[in-house]
Amino acid sequence: MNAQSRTALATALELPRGVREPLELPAAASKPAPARRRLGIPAADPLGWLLGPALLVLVWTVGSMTGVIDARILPAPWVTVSTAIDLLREGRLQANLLISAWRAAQGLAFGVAAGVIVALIAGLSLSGGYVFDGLVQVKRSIPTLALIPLVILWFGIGETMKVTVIAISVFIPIYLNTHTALRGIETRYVELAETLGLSRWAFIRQVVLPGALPGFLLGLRFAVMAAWLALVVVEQLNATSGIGYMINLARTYAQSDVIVVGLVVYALLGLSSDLAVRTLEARTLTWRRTFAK
Amino acid sequence: MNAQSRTALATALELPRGVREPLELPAAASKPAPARRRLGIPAADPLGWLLGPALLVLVWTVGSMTGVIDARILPAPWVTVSTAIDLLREGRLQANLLISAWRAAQGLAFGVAAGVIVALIAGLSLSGGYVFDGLVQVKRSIPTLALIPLVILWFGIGETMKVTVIAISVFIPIYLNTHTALRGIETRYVELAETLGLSRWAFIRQVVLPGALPGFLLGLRFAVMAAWLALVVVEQLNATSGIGYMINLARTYAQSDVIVVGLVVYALLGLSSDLAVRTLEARTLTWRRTFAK
Amino acid sequence: ATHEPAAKAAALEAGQLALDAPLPTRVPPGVTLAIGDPTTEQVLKHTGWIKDLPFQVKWAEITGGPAVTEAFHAGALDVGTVANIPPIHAIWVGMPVKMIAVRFRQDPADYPSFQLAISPKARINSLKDLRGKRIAYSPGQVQGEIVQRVLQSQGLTAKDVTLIELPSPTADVYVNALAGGQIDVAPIGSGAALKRYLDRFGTDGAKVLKSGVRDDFVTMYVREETLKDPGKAAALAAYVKVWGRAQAWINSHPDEWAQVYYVGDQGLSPEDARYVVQTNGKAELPRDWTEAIARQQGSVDLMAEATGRKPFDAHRLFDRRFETLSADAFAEAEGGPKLASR
Amino acid sequence: MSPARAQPVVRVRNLTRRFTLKGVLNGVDLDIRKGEFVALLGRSGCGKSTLLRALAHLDHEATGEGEIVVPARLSVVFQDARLLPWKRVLDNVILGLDGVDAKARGRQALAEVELPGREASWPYELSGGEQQRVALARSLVREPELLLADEPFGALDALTRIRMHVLLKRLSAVHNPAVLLVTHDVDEAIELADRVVVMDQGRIAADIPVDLPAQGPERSVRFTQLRRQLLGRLGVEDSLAHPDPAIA
Amino acid sequence: MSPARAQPVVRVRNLTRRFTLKGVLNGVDLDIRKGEFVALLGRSGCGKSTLLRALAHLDHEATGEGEIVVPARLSVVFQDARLLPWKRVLDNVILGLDGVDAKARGRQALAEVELPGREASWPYELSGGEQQRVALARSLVREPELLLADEPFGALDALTRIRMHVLLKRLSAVHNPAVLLVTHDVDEAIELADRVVVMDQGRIAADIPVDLPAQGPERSVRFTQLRRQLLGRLGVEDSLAHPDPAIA
Ligand SMILES: Nc1ncnc2c1ncn2[C@@H]1O[C@H](COP(=O)(O)OP(=O)(O)OP(=O)(O)O)[C@@H](O)[C@H]1O
Ligand SMILES: Nc1ncnc2c1ncn2[C@@H]1O[C@H](COP(=O)(O)OP(=O)(O)OP(=O)(O)O)[C@@H](O)[C@H]1O
Ligand SMILES: [Mg+2]
Ligand SMILES: [Mg+2]
Repeated sequence: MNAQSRTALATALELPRGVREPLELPAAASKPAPARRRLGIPAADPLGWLLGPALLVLVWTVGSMTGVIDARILPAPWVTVSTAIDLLREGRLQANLLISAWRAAQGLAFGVAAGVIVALIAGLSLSGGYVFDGLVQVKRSIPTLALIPLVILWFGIGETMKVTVIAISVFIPIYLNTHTALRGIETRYVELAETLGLSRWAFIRQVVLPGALPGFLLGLRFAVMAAWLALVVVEQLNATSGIGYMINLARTYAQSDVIVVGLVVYALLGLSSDLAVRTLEARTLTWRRTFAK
Repeated sequence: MNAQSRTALATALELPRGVREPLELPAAASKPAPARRRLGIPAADPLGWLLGPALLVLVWTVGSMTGVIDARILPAPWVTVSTAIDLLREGRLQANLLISAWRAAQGLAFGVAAGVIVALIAGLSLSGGYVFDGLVQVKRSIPTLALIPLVILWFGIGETMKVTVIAISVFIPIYLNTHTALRGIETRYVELAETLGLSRWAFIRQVVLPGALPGFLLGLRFAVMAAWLALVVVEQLNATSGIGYMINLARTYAQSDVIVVGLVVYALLGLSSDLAVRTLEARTLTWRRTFAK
Repeated sequence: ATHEPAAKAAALEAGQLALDAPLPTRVPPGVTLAIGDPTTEQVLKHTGWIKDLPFQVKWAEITGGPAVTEAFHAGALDVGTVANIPPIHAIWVGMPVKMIAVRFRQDPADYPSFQLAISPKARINSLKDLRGKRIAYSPGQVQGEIVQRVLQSQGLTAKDVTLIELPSPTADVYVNALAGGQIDVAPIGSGAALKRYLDRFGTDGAKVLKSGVRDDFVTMYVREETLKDPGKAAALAAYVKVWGRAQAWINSHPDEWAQVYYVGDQGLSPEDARYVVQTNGKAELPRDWTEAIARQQGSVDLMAEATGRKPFDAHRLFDRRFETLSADAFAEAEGGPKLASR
Repeated sequence: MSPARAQPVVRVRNLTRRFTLKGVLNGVDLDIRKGEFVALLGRSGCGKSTLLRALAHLDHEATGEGEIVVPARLSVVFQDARLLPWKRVLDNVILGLDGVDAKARGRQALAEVELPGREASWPYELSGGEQQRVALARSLVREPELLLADEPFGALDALTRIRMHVLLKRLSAVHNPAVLLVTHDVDEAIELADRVVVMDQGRIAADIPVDLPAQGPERSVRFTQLRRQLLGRLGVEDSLAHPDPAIA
Repeated sequence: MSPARAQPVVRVRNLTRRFTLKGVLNGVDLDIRKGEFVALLGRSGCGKSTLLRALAHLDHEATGEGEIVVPARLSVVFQDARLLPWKRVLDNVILGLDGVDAKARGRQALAEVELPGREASWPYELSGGEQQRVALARSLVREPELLLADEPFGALDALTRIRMHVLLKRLSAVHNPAVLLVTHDVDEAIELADRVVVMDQGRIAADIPVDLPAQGPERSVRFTQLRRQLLGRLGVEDSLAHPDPAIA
């Protein structure tokens, strides 16, 4: 008699392994083999990713309490909280956040639109690819900081400049991910579209955009973060407000408590906007059957 | 009689459309319909992407010659070339480049290795995902500049610190792209691996890594650029050499000609390292049948 | 060797040197200082004096207040060289520091560190025209203090002009913002950048005005923690003397200095280099810090008002045990003892 | 089913195709008239799909030459069902169709392939045979002048297959398209086609008109003859031809 | 081919599976003994693949219950060929095998499915039937105790199909695995199997042993009987059962 593997499946097949089967089969049970190894992983707990940040906060707290972490460099969590409360009470935090969020949103909107359009042009036509692809590489290999003087010249030092710089930072990951994703659409589907006589526009709408969506969404995750991070750069320039300005100012004055509040706010912003994109991902990519959703 | 489409195919089917057919079919030729529209695009000229940068140089040259571009702000190409020659003759450019390249290469190596390993841990196990995924999000939402004080604290102000900062910048895109790609591997293949009884290690080597390769390679394109760009930041800190240091120094003295040489070098570095990754891509992804290779 | 903040601090308790104890004169073997002072480093290397230092040095290319503060925090740096503002901020963020050397300029009115660059598009002919103009302002940097003092000198307040917050880690930002007419006035360091600005945009009407504000205060400062280490304290005493000699050498070798540092190390053209050295003027090391303390008190009060911090007595910023060390070495090298204080 | 004796709508002359070194088509000549139903038989890997792809102008990868004339409105049922995974079933069927009645037509086509009510399913929710039928519906709904079908019934059970045969015959009679059907089922070929073409060595090795009497015992005799002839062409000897010795 | 009268190696009791709302398996009971060859017939979409996936512990998406006992060393031929696109043919075949002789065994398996010399091809360079045969080779090379095959011959021409039947029979005789073969070809089922099982309404609707006499005219008579019986179970009436009226 061969090695046997047995599983009795409860209503939810994702029940943890090792649950006792309701039915017993004496003869077969005498030599039960381990259940076939599952290489795919079960659906993740939607809040599971909070574990990492929670651990981080724990380490921070314990480190601060035991003095392992030097409070002058990294103020303790409770100091951070009380600083944050002070800032909130003064109204500075909210005001800065609101202004920054508005800048980021505008830059994001323009950057995403431009990124997708240019990716389509460069991805769907040979000549578009020739013109734009190299240019984008040139652009993205030049440090933004070094571009600031030129940007100031062309776009001034007002809001336009700030939104433009954010949009440029957003553009790159959107372009690159969308472009790569759409060039990676399987030939099978392109052939199908050809035989169905799809117009170019229908092809873009029905095949290219949905097919490139996973790549675009990954680009969006980078882009959202890029928008927030660009604030730190642009809010050095002719700004008297904004979360980036707050951090910069605190840095010049070496106010580590304010800096840490800024960083925590950044972390929260990053986590929540990333969560938003991932939720969008889960909603729009229901058709995908992949290793782990 | 219906509309007819005719094509006569020369040895290379990629011949431009509109080439005259060798054979004539009088009756059918009376009402020739346009050849079926090809939605996929033919293989691109491997040097085609040079067109965009070439156009850029052209605009720059013409703009400088006609005075549309203010030479005081953006020096003319020939000035840039002669400055570059001077810098080369003095040996400054090569020396700086070499040092920077060594830093970038080390950072890249560590960052890529860490990115892939953590992506595997977080992607292939639930608990790994819980621990790392949120942490990486936190990390990537915090501005590198704001992290510098902590990095200095932990890694000093020497080379270790510089390589670490570069590695951290490299880590993020490698992690995120690899992680997303491997979670996006089609269930079909995971199931196949399960029924073949692949060990976890064989599963990683035979299914996960090659399946996630396209995503990893896109991550690598970001990572290589991130390594170069991080130089500008780290070479502000206790550096007396390097291409980033050279640009920073020139900015202090407002030497726009040297700055532009630096930016051109950056563009060339960016283009050539991106080209290297793409060549790698073309070599390793021969098995892919996609919209455009 | 200086990378062990907490542990070292504890270990020091035992053999610590009191902050008012006389400075030890002998440097024990094995002492290392991490020094962020690139110019002196160049002089010492060029002259070979570097071999005579009675201690080990780890040179660091770290300049500017925030970077030095960060490196101090990390215990990665012992000596910082900055303008007078960063030590004040250090006190405010709870990091006690002391200045161990002070440098002024001879004829500060003729050789200002910073001057006010005027945009070609701004109709400004003298400081009297500043009212209502857009002025680049970088809080926390010495450029910010200069702007405030200029306004003060003209009887203006921040409300009478438009202060545009624009930090200038590098000169090109201000130059381009001025050229593009985004701002009307910006303090730019005298030297290559300013020369370049005038060369390029002078024909369009770009000008430079002297600020009339003294901005020649350069200081060397250290953490009190460093001073409590007897070995390091002794090394510091030795270093400020060498530093004084180096300042004198720069004063007396302008052409050589231009060649060695600005051409050789910083990559300027010989012409630019000579210009920079010329506009830098001559250093002067005061043998008496009373004036320096008074000026520093003014800065403390001004910054306290600007940032809402508590003012403090500027005396606590100075370690007067070092007061004469550098100045005497300087004077000796300059050729005989001459009293430099006024 | 009665092919008009008109100009052929499909005209292939001396078609050659090769992949890198390997020649797959070595001079194929083929005519199909309007309304004519041609079945294409051949060994696995003999080049049937390659020929279909050439007719549909899809062989961007191969090199070769020859003359191809096909109607502009052609429709392909691929050997794999090739549904867009990101479109629900109905949207896959009406892909690229416009007009107000597209949805209604799509729904009807789905009903005809016996998948009523599956409009909102995702492709991954379908069984293999169901996917194949959606692909069939997608081709039929656009009423092509030329239908190129690459084993469209391969994954269907006997009953469903018969129903699909009936459907295809009915639609052919209405819209009168030229049809080129690749199949491995000799009986299916004889049952459906006006002409059966056998490929071998990259050429058309046999071109056999299906001249079945309408009814009666003669029909059955001719059917058996034809099957034997075709199986012979495919290399299957009589003794192997059918597991059922009654037929051999 | 002679099933040992031993303990069944596959034991399924009261297996139910549903997708969201739709019940697909409604209480399947099935035993397969060591060395027994069982063919599974059923309408398109009746749940054959679902049953196979349940046996292979692959139905992570469905919900349901019931008891399943299968040997640990099982091997699946999926309905789609499911070759890893990034592995060349030989590497696909020997995927997960180790040992020095893996390559040699893989090469031999490829030769057996009539694809000698295609070791270094990429999957996309294969025709539909060639891909299917590579998948078959991949399953056979690991000599499983239970072979689950989901229409493994669907894309093969008559001759190749017959050769594959011979191969499968030969290998079965040597290694004596339990086999569950999904097919739509009733003749194939009778020809290969010891027992034919028909699914309907999510249950085993018929379980018919194939008791063909070894040779002679009785064999042919029984064959025809069995075919008629099975087709009847599948809903195909006699008059429709075969396009060739000689058989009906
Ligand atoms: N892209 C390709 N590159 C190289 N060889 C190819 C390619 N596509 C097909 N071939 C080869 O060309 C031959 C013909 O393939 P084709 O798909 O036309 O066969 P087929 O007659 O459709 O077979 P089947 O009935 O198995 O589907 C096969 O031997 C196949 O391996
Ligand atoms: N993931 C799924 N979600 C929802 N319904 C599904 C899913 N997979 C299969 N089904 C449905 O379950 C039923 C049985 O599917 P299954 O694949 O088992 O059929 P089958 O018998 O293999 O058919 P075929 O012969 O056409 O391959 C079908 O109606 C199918 O639409
Ligand atoms: Mg084929
Ligand atoms: Mg199935």
